[in-house]
Amino acid sequence: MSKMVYFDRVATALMAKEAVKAITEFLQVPVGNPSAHIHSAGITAAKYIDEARHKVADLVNAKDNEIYFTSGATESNNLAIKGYISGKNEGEIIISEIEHYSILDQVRTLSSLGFEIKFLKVDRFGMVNPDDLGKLITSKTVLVSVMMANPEIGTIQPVKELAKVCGHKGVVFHTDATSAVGYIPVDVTELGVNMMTISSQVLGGPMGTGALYIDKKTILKPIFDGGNQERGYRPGTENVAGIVGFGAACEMIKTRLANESVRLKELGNKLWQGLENKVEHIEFTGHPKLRLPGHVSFWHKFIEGESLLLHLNLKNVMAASGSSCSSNLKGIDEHDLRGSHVLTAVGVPEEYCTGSITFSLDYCNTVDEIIYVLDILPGIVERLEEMSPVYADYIKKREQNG
Amino acid sequence: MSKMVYFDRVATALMAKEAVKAITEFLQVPVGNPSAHIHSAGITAAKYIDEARHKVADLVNAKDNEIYFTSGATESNNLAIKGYISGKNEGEIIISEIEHYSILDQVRTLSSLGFEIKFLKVDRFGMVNPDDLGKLITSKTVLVSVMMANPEIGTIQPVKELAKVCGHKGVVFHTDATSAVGYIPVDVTELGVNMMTISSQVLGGPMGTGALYIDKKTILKPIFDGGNQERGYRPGTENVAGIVGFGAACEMIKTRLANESVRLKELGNKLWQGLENKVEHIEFTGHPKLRLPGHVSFWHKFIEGESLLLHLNLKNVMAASGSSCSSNLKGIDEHDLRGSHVLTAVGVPEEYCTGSITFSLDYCNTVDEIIYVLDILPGIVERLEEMSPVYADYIKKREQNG
Amino acid sequence: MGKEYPYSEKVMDHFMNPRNMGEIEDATVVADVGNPTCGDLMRLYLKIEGEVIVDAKFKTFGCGAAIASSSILTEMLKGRKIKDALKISNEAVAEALGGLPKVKRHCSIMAEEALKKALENWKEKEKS
Amino acid sequence: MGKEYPYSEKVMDHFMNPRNMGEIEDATVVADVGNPTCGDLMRLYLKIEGEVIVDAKFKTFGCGAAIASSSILTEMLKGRKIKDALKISNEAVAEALGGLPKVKRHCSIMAEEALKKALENWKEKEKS
Ligand SMILES: Cc1ncc(COP(=O)(O)O)c(C=O)c1O
Ligand SMILES: Cc1ncc(COP(=O)(O)O)c(C=O)c1O
Repeated sequence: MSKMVYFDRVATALMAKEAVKAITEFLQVPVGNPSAHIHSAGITAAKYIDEARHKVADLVNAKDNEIYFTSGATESNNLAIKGYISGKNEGEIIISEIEHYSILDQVRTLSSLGFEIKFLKVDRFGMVNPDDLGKLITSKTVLVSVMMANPEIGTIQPVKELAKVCGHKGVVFHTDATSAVGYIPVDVTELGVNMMTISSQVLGGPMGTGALYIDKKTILKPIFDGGNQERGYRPGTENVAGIVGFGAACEMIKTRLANESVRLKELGNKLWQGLENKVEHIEFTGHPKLRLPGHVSFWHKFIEGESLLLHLNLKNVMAASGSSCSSNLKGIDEHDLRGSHVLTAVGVPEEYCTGSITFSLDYCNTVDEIIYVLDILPGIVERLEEMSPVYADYIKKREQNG
Repeated sequence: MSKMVYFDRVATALMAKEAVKAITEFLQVPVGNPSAHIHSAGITAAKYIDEARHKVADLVNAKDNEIYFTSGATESNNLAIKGYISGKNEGEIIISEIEHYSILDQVRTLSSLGFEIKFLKVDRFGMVNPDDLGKLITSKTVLVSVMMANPEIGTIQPVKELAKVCGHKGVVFHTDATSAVGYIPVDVTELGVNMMTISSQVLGGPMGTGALYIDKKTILKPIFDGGNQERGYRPGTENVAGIVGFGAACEMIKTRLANESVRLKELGNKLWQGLENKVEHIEFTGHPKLRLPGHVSFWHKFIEGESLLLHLNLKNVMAASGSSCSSNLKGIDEHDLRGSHVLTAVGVPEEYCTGSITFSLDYCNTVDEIIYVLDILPGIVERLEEMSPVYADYIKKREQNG
Repeated sequence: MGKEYPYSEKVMDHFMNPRNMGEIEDATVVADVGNPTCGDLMRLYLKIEGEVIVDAKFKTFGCGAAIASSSILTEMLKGRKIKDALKISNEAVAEALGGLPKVKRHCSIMAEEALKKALENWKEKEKS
Repeated sequence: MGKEYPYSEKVMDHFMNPRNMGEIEDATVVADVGNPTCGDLMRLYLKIEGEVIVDAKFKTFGCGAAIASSSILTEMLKGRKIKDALKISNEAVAEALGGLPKVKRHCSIMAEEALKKALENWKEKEKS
């Protein structure tokens, strides 16, 4: 394929043309600082932000004034936890064991500051159990955070039930919906969450922008000191162009979501079945049904993930090893290479935990691309199996056993 | 004038066409997440960031790996102070009394956490004295932060001398160069600062991106927990489009800076002299010579600033009351309207501290615009004087005294 | 002309074309009120005949909202009976302007205070 | 074809076209080394005659850098005297590849370890 086949939406979707258009047009408008409330150039910038805010709110059925723009999901997650915990000195925090580093590393720090951290376990499909959450919560629990969908293994959590458990016990509930909003319908009111992280780039907006939904009952402190932007929750001049693109992508997704999630599901199923039929020795990860549409993840018993990805890339197919951190080639030392805690949590043996493959599809992807990938993959796998001492041992053993 | 006359660069310069072009072109390139180091789409994004980093570094004569991208000056200032203080429990911090809120509000918080805060005084021109700094530093001093140029009154501080004082005493020195980089030549190596905040939007790049220069001796902790981006100092997927525009603006400015600062200085002088000749009862603020080129700031004894700005805006001239916070019309209550601590510090009477005017010019501005503003301003002033009870009293008194 | 304004159309209109701006040479009462938060100062002139405010003028040093509040207040006062004028609240002033930004509510309060002060001054004067 | 690669040209070349991949049926020694950080496993086959490595092959389960390190190591070994082979360091392996990302240095270390282990095995064998 001469065209790039892009299967890495969970890391970043290719930008939606609607978002590109909105930003490109915005860049032609001479605007000032949105906090310059006195002059037209500033007010114009502020209006762009207000419009985008409305579009983001609309996608998740929030009120406009419950949406706070940030520089992305990492910041939203940090604002949710640090912002809520700020001023408290102790208490219990519960998170699932498969959270993103931007949640996981925070609670590690909090644990050293005197908070007790409890981990909500997942089953082999990566699914948490609301009953387990009910049992973990005590009178000391201050905050629960469980992601809506896992980017690496695709599993979608029962967020509504989790929020209900928290609601009953009067505990604030945050969900990191980075990999969910734009993929599946998300309605904050129906879900009953108190805070929710939203990412722009996963739904076709630009990278480096995002939002935190915060309901009116939940009070935070900002992470940054400074101006009054985002009603004081997020000081600093806004990334206006980014926000405009984020809004445009939300608007686009909203109209297409219903159809797209069906279409993506079909594509995903086709890919899954094709892999099952054509490639031996693979194990799928995540929940077989309750998963992101168009998301297929697996590991191969005898092949390391990166080398598979490199070969795919040589054939113009871009996919990911579940977490981009585990393929962090620019780290300072080996400590920056982290095996996936998500795979470990669902029971994948340690040595494969840098080796899983995630295909995550997008509204740009077509059935031809699925066919193409299913065409080239067996050859790549064969080549790497031939190179693998583990595979050689397996064959020898199989021959010995007749 | 039918064209907008934009005199509010210290809040945000109009975007340079080079930055608009770079972003527009970048948006046409299909890129992935720059942390997806395995596939071409990710690597391409990372290369864009590297190139921009080089351009930013080049503008301030830093090494590429001393530049850390952030979401803007507020975050850079927070990273510099919070990141450096993190893990310490006490000590003295020295800042000037005319810092931006993103510095000032931080030290207020730190003061409640057990740090001692000392304020470096400014003279009536808004200038600090390096000798005073030498006297303030003790063995307990951990950090000094003094801005390079004040956006409200234009005064440029003797940063090199301040850095030298800190260097001798072994104290880390940060400078908020938001309003300086791109306006005047800035060379971190020659200045000898340890950390420096750089903003994109003041030099013609997009809003919502910035950088912190950190020399190799100075070790910080990140504010956010999460991934390994920006060598671990700033987790979170990068605002790639914003960074690309920031880089392009730096590259443009670098070639034009020498000529532009001369040209802006001349325009600024023309405006200053024109005001002096044509408008009675005004007082200029800031240093008459050691100030940002093209920056003219003043207050009027009998007229409130906002109403002057509103009239200017009606005639298509966009200018600012020194700090955009003091014109925060979207605040939640009156506490969000803050009089300017900068004006107070240079001795402007309290009642005028929401009323100063800052004209800050840009490479887009022309001499015709200066002439236009000097043309319309006397009429506006007269109209407002006529409405002013304070002016009426003044006239009465003058008449009584003959 | 810029396209976007920080205030509602009504506020902008009163700011640009303030009604009853100026002094009343033979005013019955004059009242000064000021709000240090904002450096505002409002001077209200009333001419009262019998129980009726027959003329009202103002001079104001202040922001757009302060000028507009002053202007609309004088409009509301002209021809009004004292006892009705006493019922004019800051909310009524703000409402008449089509609303004010939250942070500018003190401007309408200043208008109410100027009115109250002027009428108190008048009562004092009547008594003596 | 994608345009940008995560590794140097040389690494990519050795990854795509690994030299001496496979088994030596009548190898003098075989050594397995692995690095749990990365789930890598390298198996090195050497055929030694007198003091000279006459053939070297490998099988590797691992990332691009691990495969490339294995490949270039076997190239460096073929026809080399044992005492010279012993001098091959991980730095030499990485250098021969035109450099490796810092986080992937353990791959060249793995190559060195495989070599050392194979030669130790050989010494043991010679002794016995
Ligand atoms: C579930 C989840 N949360 C948060 C993040 C952080 O997003 P960002 O890097 O855009 O800040 C990611 C990114 O991969 C993610 O997958
Ligand atoms: C001197 C100075 N520092 C920091 C900032 C904060 O910049 P930003 O709002 O882009 O984060 C400003 C903004 O006005 C400023 O003038």
